[in-house]
Amino acid sequence: MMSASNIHATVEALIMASPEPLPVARICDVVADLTPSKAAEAVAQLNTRYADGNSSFRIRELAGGYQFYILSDFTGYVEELFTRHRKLRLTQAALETLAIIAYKQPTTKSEIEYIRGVASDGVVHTLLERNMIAITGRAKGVGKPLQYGTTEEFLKFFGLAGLDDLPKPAEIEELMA
Amino acid sequence: MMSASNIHATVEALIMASPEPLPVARICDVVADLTPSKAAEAVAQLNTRYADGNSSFRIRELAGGYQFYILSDFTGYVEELFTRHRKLRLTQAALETLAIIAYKQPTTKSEIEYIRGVASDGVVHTLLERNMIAITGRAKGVGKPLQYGTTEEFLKFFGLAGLDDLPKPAEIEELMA
Amino acid sequence: MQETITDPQTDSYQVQLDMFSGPLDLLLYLIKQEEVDIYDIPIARITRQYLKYIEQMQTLNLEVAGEFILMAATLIRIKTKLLLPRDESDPDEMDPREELILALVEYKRYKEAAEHLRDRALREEQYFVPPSPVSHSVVKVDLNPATSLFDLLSAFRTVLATRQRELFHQVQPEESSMEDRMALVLNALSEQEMATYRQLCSDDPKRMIAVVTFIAVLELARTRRISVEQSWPFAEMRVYRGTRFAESGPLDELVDYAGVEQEGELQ
Repeated sequence: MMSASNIHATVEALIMASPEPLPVARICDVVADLTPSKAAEAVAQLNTRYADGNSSFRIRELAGGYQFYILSDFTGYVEELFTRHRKLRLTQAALETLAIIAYKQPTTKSEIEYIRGVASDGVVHTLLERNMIAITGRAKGVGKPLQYGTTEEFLKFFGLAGLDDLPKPAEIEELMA
Repeated sequence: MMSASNIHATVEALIMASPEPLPVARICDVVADLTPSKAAEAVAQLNTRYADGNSSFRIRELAGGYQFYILSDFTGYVEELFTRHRKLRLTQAALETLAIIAYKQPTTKSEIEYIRGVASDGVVHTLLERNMIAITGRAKGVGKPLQYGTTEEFLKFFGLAGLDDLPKPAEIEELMA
Repeated sequence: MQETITDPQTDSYQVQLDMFSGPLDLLLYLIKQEEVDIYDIPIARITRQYLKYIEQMQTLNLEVAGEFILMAATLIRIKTKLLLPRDESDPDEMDPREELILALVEYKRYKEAAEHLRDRALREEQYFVPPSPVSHSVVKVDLNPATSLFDLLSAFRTVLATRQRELFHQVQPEESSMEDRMALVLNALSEQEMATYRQLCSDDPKRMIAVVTFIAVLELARTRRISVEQSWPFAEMRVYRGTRFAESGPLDELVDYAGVEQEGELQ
């Protein structure tokens, strides 16, 4: 027979581990001799403990199950945390374009499109906006098209000390073989 | 100015909300006037409170960040309800190569092959693909070969707080000297 | 020889391959099994055991077998050197085993470090990390790992490969035969005194070429048309003209893939 303190801790662990609101029936399946009313009592006592300790979270009943949630006093901080530090994930199209610019710089949009085989206005624009590439000049020849190259931000993003650190095509083949 | 109790609760909320180990620098970005040492102190006090209240979870340091985890006493119950996606096992070749990179970083492929006595292109490729290692630059000297080092993913996989946390048995200590 | 090698549970070559991550790993296993001192290896005994394993591994993946075979050659070379009378007057003369011992000791350290890492990974599996209680759609957090340099390189390779296929009808060169590779090796040596293994494979980056060239070199060395030197097991292999370099015989008579290990010195 589990002690009351142990039952509380087990109920707490199960609710915390659940990615969805956890139905009380499932808790009772796992913990021997636990009834729904005893489980409810355990949750109430856990919440009292969290309140007494000034914790930032509580357990609530939602959609027929128990779930941890963060008190609204703190959600402002949480939102700030995520908006400030959104990880930059580049799409496949952006990666391809960036790779071509990195290896062929200075290069033009028409060269990029020739290699990729698709129109690339949108993705070049996005890369400019994200400061991964910059306009570096104009090519000679008809129309004097704009030329693009990579930026300091690009190097920083990929952890490169300089463009020389970029693996050479032969090295890429070796790595990927 | 936030009260100490409020700082504790905010730190707790941020760590709990983060789906990845949360670097202390990011906590300090969001909470005004918080220093890394004060954040560490807050985490220590939160853990004391969890222990005093017989809670089933704690906060730990992992890969340079803070993360909640459920005490191993309760993982048995948790696993009855939730199947954890088991981590992929690394082969002996992958482990050896990782060990060499971890203790010698930054290191080159030829150094790895010299120590292992076998070609290691395939295993280096796999480790790069799984984001356990990354290209960190180029070595000086003939051919300027690419250098490799371990990643945050590596620290997470092995449950290490940081590189200082690498196992240091006596025979390996010699390597670090 | 079966009794020393065939473990009923691992009676498959694939498993045997997985057991040893390289020739040094196999040597360490033998040193442990024979209960000998790593700093004073009885080379003759260990070489005998080692060759038994190689025989068992004959049908293995050739690339791996190649490294195991090179080590066999090194062991035989050390064994031969030990049989030669030592120059007592030269205090600097090295123990022929020294390089091998240093390599084994160094490798052993990392093998042990790898064991510690494995333990940490297992311990880490005991931890259960709860999911964030915050709905990710609310905070719009991107759970994917950040883009790495490796992703950039993969993208570059993909775009080039796709485009190349579209732009050119690439004619696949026919796989080189053993005969061609042997002719190429001999040809290279008629123009220069020495060639490295890497140079001999450099005309074609395909993996199979490296394997076929390697066998061609072994075969030519066996018939003394060329001689092979390696300053150290993993150092670059250098190929020179052999004592019977000039003897021209139809190359196809020499070709016998499967026979390389059986007829070679390895018995």
